[in-house]
Amino acid sequence: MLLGPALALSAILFSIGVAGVLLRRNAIVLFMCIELMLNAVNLSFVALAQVHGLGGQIMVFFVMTVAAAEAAVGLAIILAIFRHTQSVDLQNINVLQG
Amino acid sequence: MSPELKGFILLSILKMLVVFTVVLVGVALLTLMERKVSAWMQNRRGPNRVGWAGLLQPAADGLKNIVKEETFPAVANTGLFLLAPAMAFIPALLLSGVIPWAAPLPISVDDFGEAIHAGLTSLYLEPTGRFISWLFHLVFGPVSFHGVLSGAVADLPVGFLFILAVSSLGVYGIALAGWSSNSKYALLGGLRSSAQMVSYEVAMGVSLIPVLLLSGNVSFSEIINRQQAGTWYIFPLFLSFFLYFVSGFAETNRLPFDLPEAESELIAGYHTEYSAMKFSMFFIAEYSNVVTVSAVASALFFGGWDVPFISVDPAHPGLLGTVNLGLLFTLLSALVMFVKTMTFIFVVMWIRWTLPRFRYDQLMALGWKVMLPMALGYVMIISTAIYVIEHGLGIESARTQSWILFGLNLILAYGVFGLLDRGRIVSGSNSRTRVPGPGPVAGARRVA
Amino acid sequence: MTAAVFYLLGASAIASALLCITRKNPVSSALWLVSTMFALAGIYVLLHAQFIAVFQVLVYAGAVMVLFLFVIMLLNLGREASDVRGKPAWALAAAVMVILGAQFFAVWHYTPAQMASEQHSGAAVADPLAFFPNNALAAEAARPDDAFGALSASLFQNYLVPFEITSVLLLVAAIGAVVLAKRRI
Amino acid sequence: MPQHSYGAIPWIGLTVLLPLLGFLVNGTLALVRPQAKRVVSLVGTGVLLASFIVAVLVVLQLRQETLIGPYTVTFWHWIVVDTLQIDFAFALDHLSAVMLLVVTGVGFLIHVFSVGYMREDPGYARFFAYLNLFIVFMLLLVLGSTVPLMFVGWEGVGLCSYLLIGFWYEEKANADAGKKAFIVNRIGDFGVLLAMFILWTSIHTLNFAVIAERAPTMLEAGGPVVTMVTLFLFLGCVGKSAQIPLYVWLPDAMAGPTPVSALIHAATMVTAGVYLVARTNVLFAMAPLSSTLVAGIGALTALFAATIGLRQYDIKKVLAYSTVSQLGYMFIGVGTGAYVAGVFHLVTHAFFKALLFLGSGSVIHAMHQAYHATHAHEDAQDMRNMGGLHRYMPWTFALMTIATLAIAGVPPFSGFFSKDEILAAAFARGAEHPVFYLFWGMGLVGALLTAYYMARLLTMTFLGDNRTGTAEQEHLHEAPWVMTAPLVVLGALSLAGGILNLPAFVGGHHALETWLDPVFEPAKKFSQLVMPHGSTELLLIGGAVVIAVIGLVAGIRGTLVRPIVVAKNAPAEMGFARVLFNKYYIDELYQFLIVSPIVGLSRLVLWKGVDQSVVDGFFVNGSAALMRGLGWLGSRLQTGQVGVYVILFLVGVVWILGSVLR
Repeated sequence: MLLGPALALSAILFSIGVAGVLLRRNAIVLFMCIELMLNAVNLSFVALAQVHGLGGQIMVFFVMTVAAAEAAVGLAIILAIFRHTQSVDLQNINVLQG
Repeated sequence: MSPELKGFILLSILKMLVVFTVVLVGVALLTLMERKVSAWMQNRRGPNRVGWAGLLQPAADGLKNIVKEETFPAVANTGLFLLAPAMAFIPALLLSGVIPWAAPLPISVDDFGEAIHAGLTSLYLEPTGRFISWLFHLVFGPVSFHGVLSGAVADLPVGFLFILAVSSLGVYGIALAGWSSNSKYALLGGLRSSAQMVSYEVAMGVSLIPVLLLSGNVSFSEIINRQQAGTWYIFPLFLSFFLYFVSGFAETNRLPFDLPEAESELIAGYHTEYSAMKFSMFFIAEYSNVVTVSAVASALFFGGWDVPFISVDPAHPGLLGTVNLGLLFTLLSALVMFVKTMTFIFVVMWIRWTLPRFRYDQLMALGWKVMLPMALGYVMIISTAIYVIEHGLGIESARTQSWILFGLNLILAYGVFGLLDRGRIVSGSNSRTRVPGPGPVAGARRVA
Repeated sequence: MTAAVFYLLGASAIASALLCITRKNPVSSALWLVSTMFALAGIYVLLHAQFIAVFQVLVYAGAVMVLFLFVIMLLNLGREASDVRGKPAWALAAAVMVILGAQFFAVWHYTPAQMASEQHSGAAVADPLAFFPNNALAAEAARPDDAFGALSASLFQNYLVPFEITSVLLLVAAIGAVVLAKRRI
Repeated sequence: MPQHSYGAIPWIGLTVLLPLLGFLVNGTLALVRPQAKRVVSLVGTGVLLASFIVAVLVVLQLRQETLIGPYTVTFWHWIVVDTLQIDFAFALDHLSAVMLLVVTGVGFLIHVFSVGYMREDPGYARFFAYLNLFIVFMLLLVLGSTVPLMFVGWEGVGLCSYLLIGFWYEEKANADAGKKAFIVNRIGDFGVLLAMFILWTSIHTLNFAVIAERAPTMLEAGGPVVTMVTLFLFLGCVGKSAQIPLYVWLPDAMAGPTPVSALIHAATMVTAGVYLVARTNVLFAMAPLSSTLVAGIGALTALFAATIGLRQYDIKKVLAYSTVSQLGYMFIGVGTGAYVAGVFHLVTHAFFKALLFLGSGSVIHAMHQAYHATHAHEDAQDMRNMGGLHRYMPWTFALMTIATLAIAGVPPFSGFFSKDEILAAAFARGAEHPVFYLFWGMGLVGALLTAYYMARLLTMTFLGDNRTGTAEQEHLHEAPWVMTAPLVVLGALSLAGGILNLPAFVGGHHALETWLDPVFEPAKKFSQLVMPHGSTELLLIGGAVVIAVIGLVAGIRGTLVRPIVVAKNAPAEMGFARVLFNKYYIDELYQFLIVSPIVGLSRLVLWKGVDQSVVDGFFVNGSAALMRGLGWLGSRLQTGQVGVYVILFLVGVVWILGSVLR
């Protein structure tokens, strides 16, 4: 079963992902931290699927798909930004300043 | 730990030892075979100095690689530089663990110590047998196994999906090797390989969907059983096989898709900076991948260990008869599997020494604009055809279904090859010079 | 034994994740993330989700992370100064981790038994598995030989529309990525 | 039991389908090949002829049937909501049969006339498309088995009326006249809708037959509900049939081509109101107050419009006011309870008024061609420019004379019988309610005026000396046969239309009354009308005839004695004549009382006040200003640094999670 430990692990991994987002300035690493968080969520889905039925596992499929789409588009954006600024450092990406 | 579980673990370890030994030794011998085949094709003799007909050449090469000096590039990322060969090597070998190399063997043993004792006694090794039996008991305690032993090290329920998943990891080794070497050539090789393998992985995965559709399962044992009951899938899914095999070339970085290595452009691509045993680990990985691709092709499309015309299922009698599973049959089936796999390995080598290398943009265009759409279209056609045959025509027999699909495949293959070829290869490479026409202009247009 | 393997994999996942966010080299970070994903794939197998495990390896490790690695290599990152922020950021990250972790641990108390009894208006439920309506499917999923069938049936019947929408999303993402990467913006 | 076959009755849908087909063909041609006039003429008139033949067959079959009550032909379920189920169905009874014949028959004749009249018009195909469409809607109105379906026809004819009034839309006056007709009619339609709603809530049906069945039992006779329903229905009739106070659109509607005036604004559409009252006769019979109001409005309109007609110079305007006046007579009839008389007058009026309009059309055609030949820009419709036309157009003159005698009520022409019956009925009702004597008196005066202005029209147009101009005289001639032939047919009908319902004293036996009896049977339970007999009857008839003759003679003499000045030199009218010439300044009054206040209110309060200052100023610009202010505040948070956003986001997440978890 391992439901409780799996959820705990998921919580820890998610927190680590969040911490990573706060800690890094590299846009690509930031993306990876987001992937880590998504993985953590997937883990809780799979863990709960044991109790609640296959819906959880199906949801993981969808999360994976969305993650793949997000990675593709996100990385393409980063490539485009890199062409502009020759950097993927978030501190150099602030044209959205209000 | 129950005796049954212990027996399972023990037998699995045995299988592992056998399979990995055979694969590693086989891979070593494949280097020799490659050189022999190339020599044969170029009308040479090939290696013939070490051992009889050069049979010990691989051993000599291995020895040389082990004792050679390990070189490190000056500003390489050391950790990743060391990690890369292992990351190429491990997934490649991991794959051989899930392929069914032989027919499943029914075993019913209550005590392995006793069984070994009995076996050795029959060979007149009475004291040795008793000693081994005693040792066995001392180490393992009671060990037993009742049931059918799979021909694979691990017969996973996820089957060839595991192959797809793990083979996609091979790219890490190559990409890391390219990046960590801190060399332009290596980096280019690494970049090329990661793009190429990710691209062709898609086509490969999609090309295997028709197999899944037809067998209704992904596990190797079930797919082989279906092929025994019906026909080998090469007949109903011929185009699928073609697509898979072409993608396989790209996945293993073999010619005509060996852009990541590309001696003449990138020196040796990602492993330019590698020497000695680390270099040979990349080599082993590559040959091991060739073995895997060939074995998977024979398992999915040529019935795996299935001996032609002989059936193990009384419900579907073979042309030459029906046999019971047993040690003899298992050995026979292993031989058959070996022959099939070797045939494909030979084809791989044959093609290497026949076709020239693609240009990189051609390679990507082929992957995304030809292979993938073709595979997707094929999935749609086959699924529609299966639905029509099963629900529209109401045909239940697997054999009849297969032959109808075979007919469909013939038509499709004619169209596809006609389209791909455009009068270049199938109709003969010299056909363009023989085009009847008013002059060179018309001929040029035809070539374009 | 399952529990032991789980804790081993879990520890490896946490360690890899921590290394992932602290390594200054993006390539190392990516590889540690791959390691985390492998550990998670192992955990999925333990949680009776073999297919999710395979797809985890196939999609995340085999495709998404390769893409990350590819981009990192293409931009030739990681050869310059570290991108890890300074001390205040560390403190902040640690604080957020602790707070969020604490909050999630509060959620962790929602065991199946507690959830079942809450849904059942307070009465204690002996076997939570018997209570949940989709229990039959869960049992189906636990049987390794037919897991694929049950999963696909669910995916292509109950979740057909989301599935199709996801495919459209993928198509849009593919086109978007091509357009973004191709043009000079 | 052998299945009873209803002969041609089930084919009744063809009468609508054929004109619809004609509309589609002609409409397509109008868009694709407007110059294909031959095809358009054949299709446009052919479908009407076919429709008329089908109608005749249907009515012949109806004569043989014995069943009382409408024959319903259902095509499909149209609106189905809960218990409300409205079928797309046609109901054929004796009343709708009469209307069916009138619409298709007179319609056919007018179509034929239009072939000649509109020959030179570039919008020829469009014109016939509209005419065919009008017939479709008119038949829907007549045959619809339910109020909503009838209302579709009701609105449809309004639409066609709008399209045809503004047929020559290049001139603003014509387009304005169309809009005026449309808008004024909306007021009446509003009444019909309200009546429909009340009917549904009170007796849960909108089917005419079921209404007639249920109303006597489910509604209180003379009660508020039935009075309200009938008043609202009558509001619709007032709009559609141009009664006081909503008559103003009809004279303006003369801006359309003359065949349109004949078909829509004289013979068919404007009588829809009379038809509606007759159709819902049970309801009106149950509401004496409403009936009295109907008769009163009718009488007032009959007299009022006739006075205006006295001093008009535009030949079509005279006929327009005459139509308003005659419609008033019909309402006196149906308001009095003499439904048969009302419908009878409707039919005869369709004949002679169509004839009058078409004859005037013929005259205008000739005048127009004469002016066109000499490139003069005079008014071809002004009677002051005519005179002595009997020399050039003897056929038209003869037929117009018949029509004038018919409308004036001279025996044995058709108008005599119908108008006389209405007046007799009003007189008879006077025994119950003395106010009906007043209506009778007004009708009588109206009849005198009618005879006068019709004689004036005839005299000014055809007698005396010609005032068109010396150069133009030689271009004046009779219209082609395609225009004259329908006139001859209509002339015959105007002459002999009376035999439809010949009274007993001349040897008839009230054929129409017998025919319509099943329809009006239920109404008789509520208001029995005892018609005068013997000497009273003869006295009334004699009086009416004398009045008509006096009016005619006075009209001819009064017009002949005074010299008439050509329109462009005419002096301004003086005294009361000026009031009449300007139609009692009613349009100006409406402009002053209704239109200007609404325009002023809209302009000053709604536009400048509400829209510009409140909506635009406060809500739109104000909210924009508010958002700009808030946005300025919010933009301080936009550092452009992702890290800052992440921190803010996380603070939010932690906060929300904390608040959820407690």
